[in-house]
Amino acid sequence: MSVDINFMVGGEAGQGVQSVGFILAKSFARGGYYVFADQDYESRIRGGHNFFRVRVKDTRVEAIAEPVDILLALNKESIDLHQGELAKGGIILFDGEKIEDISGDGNFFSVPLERLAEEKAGNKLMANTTALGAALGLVGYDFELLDKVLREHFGAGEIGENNIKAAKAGYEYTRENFKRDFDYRLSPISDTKRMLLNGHEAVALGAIAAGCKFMAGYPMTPSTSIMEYMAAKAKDFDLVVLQSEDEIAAINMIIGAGYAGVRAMTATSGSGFCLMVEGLGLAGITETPIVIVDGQRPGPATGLPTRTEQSDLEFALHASHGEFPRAVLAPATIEDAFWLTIKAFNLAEKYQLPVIVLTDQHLASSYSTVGGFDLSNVTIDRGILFSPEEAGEEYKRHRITKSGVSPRAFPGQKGAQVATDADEHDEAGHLIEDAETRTQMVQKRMCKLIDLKKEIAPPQLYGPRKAETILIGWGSTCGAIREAVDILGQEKASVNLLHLSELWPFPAEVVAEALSNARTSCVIENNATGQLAHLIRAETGKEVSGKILKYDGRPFTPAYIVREVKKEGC
Amino acid sequence: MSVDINFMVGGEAGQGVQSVGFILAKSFARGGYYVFADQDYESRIRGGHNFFRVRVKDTRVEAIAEPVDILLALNKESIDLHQGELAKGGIILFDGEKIEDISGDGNFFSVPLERLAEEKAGNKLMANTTALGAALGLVGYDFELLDKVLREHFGAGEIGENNIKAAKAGYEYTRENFKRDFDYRLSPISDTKRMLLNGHEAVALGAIAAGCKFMAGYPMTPSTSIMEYMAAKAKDFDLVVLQSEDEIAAINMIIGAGYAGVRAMTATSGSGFCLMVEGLGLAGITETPIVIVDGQRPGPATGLPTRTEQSDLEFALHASHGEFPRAVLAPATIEDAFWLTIKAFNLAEKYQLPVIVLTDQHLASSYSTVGGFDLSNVTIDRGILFSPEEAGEEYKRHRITKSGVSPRAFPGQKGAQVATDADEHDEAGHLIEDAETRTQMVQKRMCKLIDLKKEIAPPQLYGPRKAETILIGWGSTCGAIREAVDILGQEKASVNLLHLSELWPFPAEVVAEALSNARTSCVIENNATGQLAHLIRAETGKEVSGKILKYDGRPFTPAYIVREVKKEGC
Amino acid sequence: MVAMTDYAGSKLAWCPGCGNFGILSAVNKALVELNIEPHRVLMVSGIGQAGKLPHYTRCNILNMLHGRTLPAAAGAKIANPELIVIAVGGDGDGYGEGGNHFIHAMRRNHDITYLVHNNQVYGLTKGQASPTSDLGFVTKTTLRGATMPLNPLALAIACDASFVGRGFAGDVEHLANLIKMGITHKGFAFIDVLQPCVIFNRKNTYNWYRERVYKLEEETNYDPSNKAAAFNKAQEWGEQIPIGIIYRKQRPTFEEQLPALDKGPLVKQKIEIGRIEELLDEFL
Amino acid sequence: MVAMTDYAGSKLAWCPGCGNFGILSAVNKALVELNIEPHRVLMVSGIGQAGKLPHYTRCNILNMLHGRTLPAAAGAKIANPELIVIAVGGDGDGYGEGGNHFIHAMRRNHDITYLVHNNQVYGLTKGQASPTSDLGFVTKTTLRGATMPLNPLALAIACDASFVGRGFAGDVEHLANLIKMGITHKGFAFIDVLQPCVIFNRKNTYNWYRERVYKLEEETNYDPSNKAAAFNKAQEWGEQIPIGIIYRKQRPTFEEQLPALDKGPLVKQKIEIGRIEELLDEFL
Ligand SMILES: Cc1ncc(C[n+]2csc(CCOP(=O)(O)OP(=O)(O)O)c2C)c(N)n1
Ligand SMILES: Cc1ncc(C[n+]2csc(CCOP(=O)(O)OP(=O)(O)O)c2C)c(N)n1
Ligand code: SF4
Ligand code: SF4
Ligand SMILES: [Mg+2]
Ligand SMILES: [Mg+2]
Repeated sequence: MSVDINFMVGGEAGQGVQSVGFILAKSFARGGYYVFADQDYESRIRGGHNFFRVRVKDTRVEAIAEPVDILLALNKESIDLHQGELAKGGIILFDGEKIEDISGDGNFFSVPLERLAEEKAGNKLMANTTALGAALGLVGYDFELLDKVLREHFGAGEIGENNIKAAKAGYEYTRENFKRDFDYRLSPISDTKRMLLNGHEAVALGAIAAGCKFMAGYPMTPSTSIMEYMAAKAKDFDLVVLQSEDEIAAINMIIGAGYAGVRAMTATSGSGFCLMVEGLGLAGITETPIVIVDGQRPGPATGLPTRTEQSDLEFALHASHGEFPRAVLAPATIEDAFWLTIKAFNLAEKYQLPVIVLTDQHLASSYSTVGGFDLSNVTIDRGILFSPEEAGEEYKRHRITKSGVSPRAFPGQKGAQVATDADEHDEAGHLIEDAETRTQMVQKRMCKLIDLKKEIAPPQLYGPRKAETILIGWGSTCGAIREAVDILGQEKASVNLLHLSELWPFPAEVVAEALSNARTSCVIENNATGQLAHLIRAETGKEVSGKILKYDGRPFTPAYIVREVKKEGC
Repeated sequence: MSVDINFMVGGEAGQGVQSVGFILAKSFARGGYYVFADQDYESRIRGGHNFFRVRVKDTRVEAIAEPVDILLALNKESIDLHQGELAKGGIILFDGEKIEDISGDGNFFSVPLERLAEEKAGNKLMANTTALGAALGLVGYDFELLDKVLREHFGAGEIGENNIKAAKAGYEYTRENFKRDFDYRLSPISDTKRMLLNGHEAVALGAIAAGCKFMAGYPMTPSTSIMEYMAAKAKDFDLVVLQSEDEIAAINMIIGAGYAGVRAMTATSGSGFCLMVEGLGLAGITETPIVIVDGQRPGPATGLPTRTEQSDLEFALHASHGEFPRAVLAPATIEDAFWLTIKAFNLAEKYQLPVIVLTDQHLASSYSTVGGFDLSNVTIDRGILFSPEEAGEEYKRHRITKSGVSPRAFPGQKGAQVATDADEHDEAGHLIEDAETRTQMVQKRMCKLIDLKKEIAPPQLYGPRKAETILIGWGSTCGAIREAVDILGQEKASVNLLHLSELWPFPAEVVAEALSNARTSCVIENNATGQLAHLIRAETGKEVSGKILKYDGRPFTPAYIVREVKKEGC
Repeated sequence: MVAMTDYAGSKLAWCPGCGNFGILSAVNKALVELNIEPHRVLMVSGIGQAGKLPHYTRCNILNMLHGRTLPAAAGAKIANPELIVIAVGGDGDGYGEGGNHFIHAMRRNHDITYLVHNNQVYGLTKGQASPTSDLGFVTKTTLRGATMPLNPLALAIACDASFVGRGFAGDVEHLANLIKMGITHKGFAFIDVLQPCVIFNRKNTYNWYRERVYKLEEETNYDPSNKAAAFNKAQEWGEQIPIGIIYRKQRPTFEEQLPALDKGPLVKQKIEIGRIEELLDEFL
Repeated sequence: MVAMTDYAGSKLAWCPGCGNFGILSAVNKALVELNIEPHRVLMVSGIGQAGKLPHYTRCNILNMLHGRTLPAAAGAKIANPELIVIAVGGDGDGYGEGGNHFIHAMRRNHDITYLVHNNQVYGLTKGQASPTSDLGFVTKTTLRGATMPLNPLALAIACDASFVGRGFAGDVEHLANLIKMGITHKGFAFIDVLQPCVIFNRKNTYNWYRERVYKLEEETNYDPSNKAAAFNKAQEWGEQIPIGIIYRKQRPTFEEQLPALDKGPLVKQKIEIGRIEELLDEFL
């Protein structure tokens, strides 16, 4: 029998939903399970309603699933809001001494959470940890694993000890009281070590692995986490992380650092990215390598600050006035986020241009178990460097070459004046007015796209090599669509998936061919206009036959996609 | 015999090239001629090389032409640089006492400009006015007309009088000395009054006519002229013109004013527009009417500050994160600039969204004779307004309606709380977190595109209704392409033009049909990537067969287009 | 008569105990005591916890982008000077993202009131350092402590803001009074409000502030019209923190220097197309 | 020994008589007198007439966007603190478009020198008012006269800039000296330079400045370490305009507080992939 069980922790902001959810996920990961977890929270610090879903499987999992098997309701609202999402026979674990008037669907398992926390840990605020213990007790999980995770999370001191007591109380309560009512068991299955991390942790790790030494940014959900992770590691890894006065400063700071020869990045979300687009063009004309992470969220403007969307694709492709080459990558999975971030730095330096990494709130804050990153696969390619001692020739920062790439020197080296300009300039970097030089310089820059395009990995087909219907997605929706393809395949539908995570330069040929092979096609996008569909048509002339679009700020689930694919009849 | 004669005034910045050229153009316009004039100048205040071309015809003219008939060379460099552009038998008018070592092509007519200016006007700096007089003397034009224009330009005082003396000296000199060498005559042909104005004056006039009462902007070539024109009229026309600290302030100021119920605009160029894109999205989500003029110039970044390009099209279409409706207009001619600016304000208020007007340096600073604007054709459509006294119901700024347009109330009215938010909000304008409201609000906003699209005038065909080759252009290139079509037509080529000046929502059906009717098609764009071609493919699936692209910062001439069309074989 | 109930707005989303509640009370109290009907007031706010304030009242609301309150407030005031325009934002919003607008709006002296909820931290984004975080303040982005803070009052005086005040969210009475003076002041009235954030700022707490604040009104020989004295006063931080009016100077507002407004608010002026003819003629 | 010829750059595009020539001479003179080789210098400039200066020297050049000199200068300095970083821009560039960076760069105290060519007008865009245009200065965008100017020195002192000076383009000797002190100063050295624009500013001419400027060094009892005195001094404008060092204070630079730089410039540090293993393990 295979395991696939969904936990949901619900409560208000400030009740510790996030840490309960995370510890739950971590405990299962430690027991050899595959885990995928996502977070849903409001743009407020206390109150409101948040939830954290943890899906536990004994095989690879890359998406959340719909019916909830066990709901840990830290308040009444969580019951009211999520009762309807329960699987048949689904369980609601709640504090019957605090929450009254319970009715409706679900097997209600009441645990005196606050009282136990108060009694055993001397702090009723630890009721959430008690709930955590209760949940694990219910499925008979190994308490030792939880004990360890709690110790790591809360520290070895008193707080840690008390949390363990609180958890233990809940654990024992459910073991004793509900043994007979609930006999589903989840035991650790192996001691395989897998990492549990979220998408923005993966980006930050990728950046550090790529040798990024300078990060400047301005806080903005969901990308603040990248800056915070890197700041935490700054001392140990010789990074500089600077919280700037605004996003304009951030991008111009990394341009200064990139020009000076250091791998540099910034991370923001749509609003902040808007403020960076003039700098983006500056990186374009000065041929300065920089990496920008745009963690997308629903727009326009402030939109829904803590939710997810994929609506900055066309903006990222065309942002900034004038024309210059750029690369746009959109990690499909948490693993991808690590590798594509490294690739972003390599492309930026090799082709001396800005690279945009499009993530989104869903990818940023979802956790998944990852086998590990084989660091021997990490390559650092800084592109062609010029060293004045060896070259012995006059240095020209923007020398015209066949590939369009000019050898880079860094300021500070004797024998090389490194000059560049936001104005159109000559090879030496001085501003010009004449038509010929202008034309040459535009061509020099644009022709970098030829080689750059060869670096783009072709999008991969998932599912059968040939199918009647091809689904097309990009970025963070990958896991959900793949699972939908699996489900549809089991139902004997002829469906496959072409998923793009390297979007610009656009792999037009592969996409066109894949489209030709299918009878119907359908994009699946977390936006309202079908931006990938528009791009596909612009680049291949082909119109997809269907669009499954979602723009309510919530991520896709496999089941949602399956339903929509059936409905669309594609 | 038809008249078609090209003057060019060349000299360095500070020598008065601009005023000589303008007065020349004005004098001919006053004599009943059609005039088209353009300017070429560097990004500096003194020195370098500038020129001003004035084409004079007895029939409608909307583009510059290539060979120069009469070159007024205010310095030696002008001869060196432009000798090669002279028509057969073309004339160079210069000061032989200052410029020596003359050789090469051209009929050299030396006039002691500085000496005459010194002798007759007591100021050798007026040599440029002397050159002006000399040029008009050469073609035997009516001095009275020049006299009047000079008086208007320099005022009735001493400076005016001296300029007239300087001009007179030049006029008489050429009349006396070159009567026999040059017998081409240009006399006033009628006293039909035509306006002579440039593209940004037309935009500013359009804005004032449309009832724009507030303009905020930050200086940026080529759009500063709009702000300066409006500032000059502020007192008389009850406008407020505010030079802000930066472009971010400018757009947010007009959002404040637009929200408060006043027609408001800003004007900038690419760099400044970059800084406005976050505000653009804010206007989108708050449904605030605003008009933004982006006077394009070569990018990226600072690029070529005083030159022309059409490279912000795709950026304008996709600028700002998230999705919201907008309109993008790109005046094709100076007349168009007036009417489309008015339309921009009407669309902005009727659909409560941002409207972007794309001009460029070429349109902005080229002058042309215009028959006049029939003000009885001006309509002011402020869209649906809500008046609390009459409506007697609770006011909701973002009420969901079938058309997506909610009646507008302005703050300050008793009985209507006017609330809106950069965050996603409910009908009343208060921020929300739930999926349903979000979905409804996105749909409400996006569905405005349905009616908005109906407002877009279909692009007009120029030339034969059916032709083998269809040329496709947008914005300021219209005049040059039309003339190219005429020339090709005379040469019996089967060519016509589909020219777009209302670009978004995109008139896909008309474009698709026009493309279907032709064997080959070719876009003509002042950019390097063929942005319109990309847009056409995205919107119609059709790929144009050719692209004539120019990105050296200089405008197209009809002859250039003719040559390229023949070369491309399209 | 306007009453507090006239200003009751939508459900609050601040944390229990947050200093913002005090500011909200003070704002409403000031408006009620000045007997200003809600529809005459426009509140323009930024993004952040502070920026939510207008939604909790019942006046007109323009909730802007992060950092962009002041330009929009100025634009709206120019469009309709009859509106009482109050701009509201956080310290990150106003002194970080919006710093440039801040100094220029003061210089131009728009006739608006500007309240900055200065909790010395980024609240809504969960606790990063703000431009006013105390030197050495440790956050997730400043693990080795925040750099030298900005001194908003000194900055305002350097920009010759025509009204510079500081209030404390823990003293609603005093703050309401200050806001009343700000609203009735002709010109840019800037009020920095010390606002405890009970979640992310465990240093500058109610107690911390309470132990330090003292009222300038009670200092007999303090003269807020003396710029030099005001600048010195603005340097006080640490043991002693002055609240009240730090600096005040009468100078022409931006709006009163606009001839276009002589005929009344722009929003009420008719669009007269006919008169454009004059302009067209100039091009003949 | 470094000589003036080492700094000779490309053809100049300023107007004859422009104050920028004096500034250029002073910059080169300062660098030569400090015996700094051009390759050790990075000049970061904005867009405007002032922004062209670096092209007329021979050091490394990063000519940025309008208003964005300071962030890039800071980024480059952090990447390679061995560079002598000089930021150059106009008054519009630095106090208008770049105002926010200005106040925050001073607050953080990056170890760079910042020269503002203050011609009190927008030169390159042909004569609009700038944030420092004198009150009432008439331009095509301010037909009724410019609004209250910004006082950059007062602003700098309010931000506790660690070195605040003013020079005059008409006194190359004095200016070169000031620049030398700025370059050798550890921390943010801000120098506002009075720069006649002979084309668009017919008010603040060489003569106008000459009649007014006086050297603070010659005032025996002026103490630039006294903040209050400096603030008062910064108010002087009109009849008497002080030049020289207005304010100076030693405080830690941003860069020296970065532990990552202890091992040398970032640009020279190796990328050690191996060590990442430690980080990955934390997620197990
Ligand atoms: C352009 C932009 N950058 C960043 C953000 C994210 N953001 C939202 S609120 C905030 C800071 C809040 O701090 P503050 O202004 O002090 O307000 P508080 O929450 O403390 O009241 C930030 C950085 C944004 N919405 N827009
Ligand atoms: C974002 C942006 N806005 C506007 C401009 C246009 N612009 C170029 S230089 C300049 C102002 C120049 O004034 P200042 O900085 O004082 O320099 P100066 O020419 O007087 O030395 C402006 C507004 C620009 N290049 N970029
Ligand atoms: S996080 Fe701080 S500022 Fe925000 S509501 Fe809570 S207590 Fe107030
Ligand atoms: S316009 Fe003024 S600032 Fe610019 S170069 Fe000429 S004199 Fe100098
Ligand atoms: Mg704050
Ligand atoms: Mg200037």
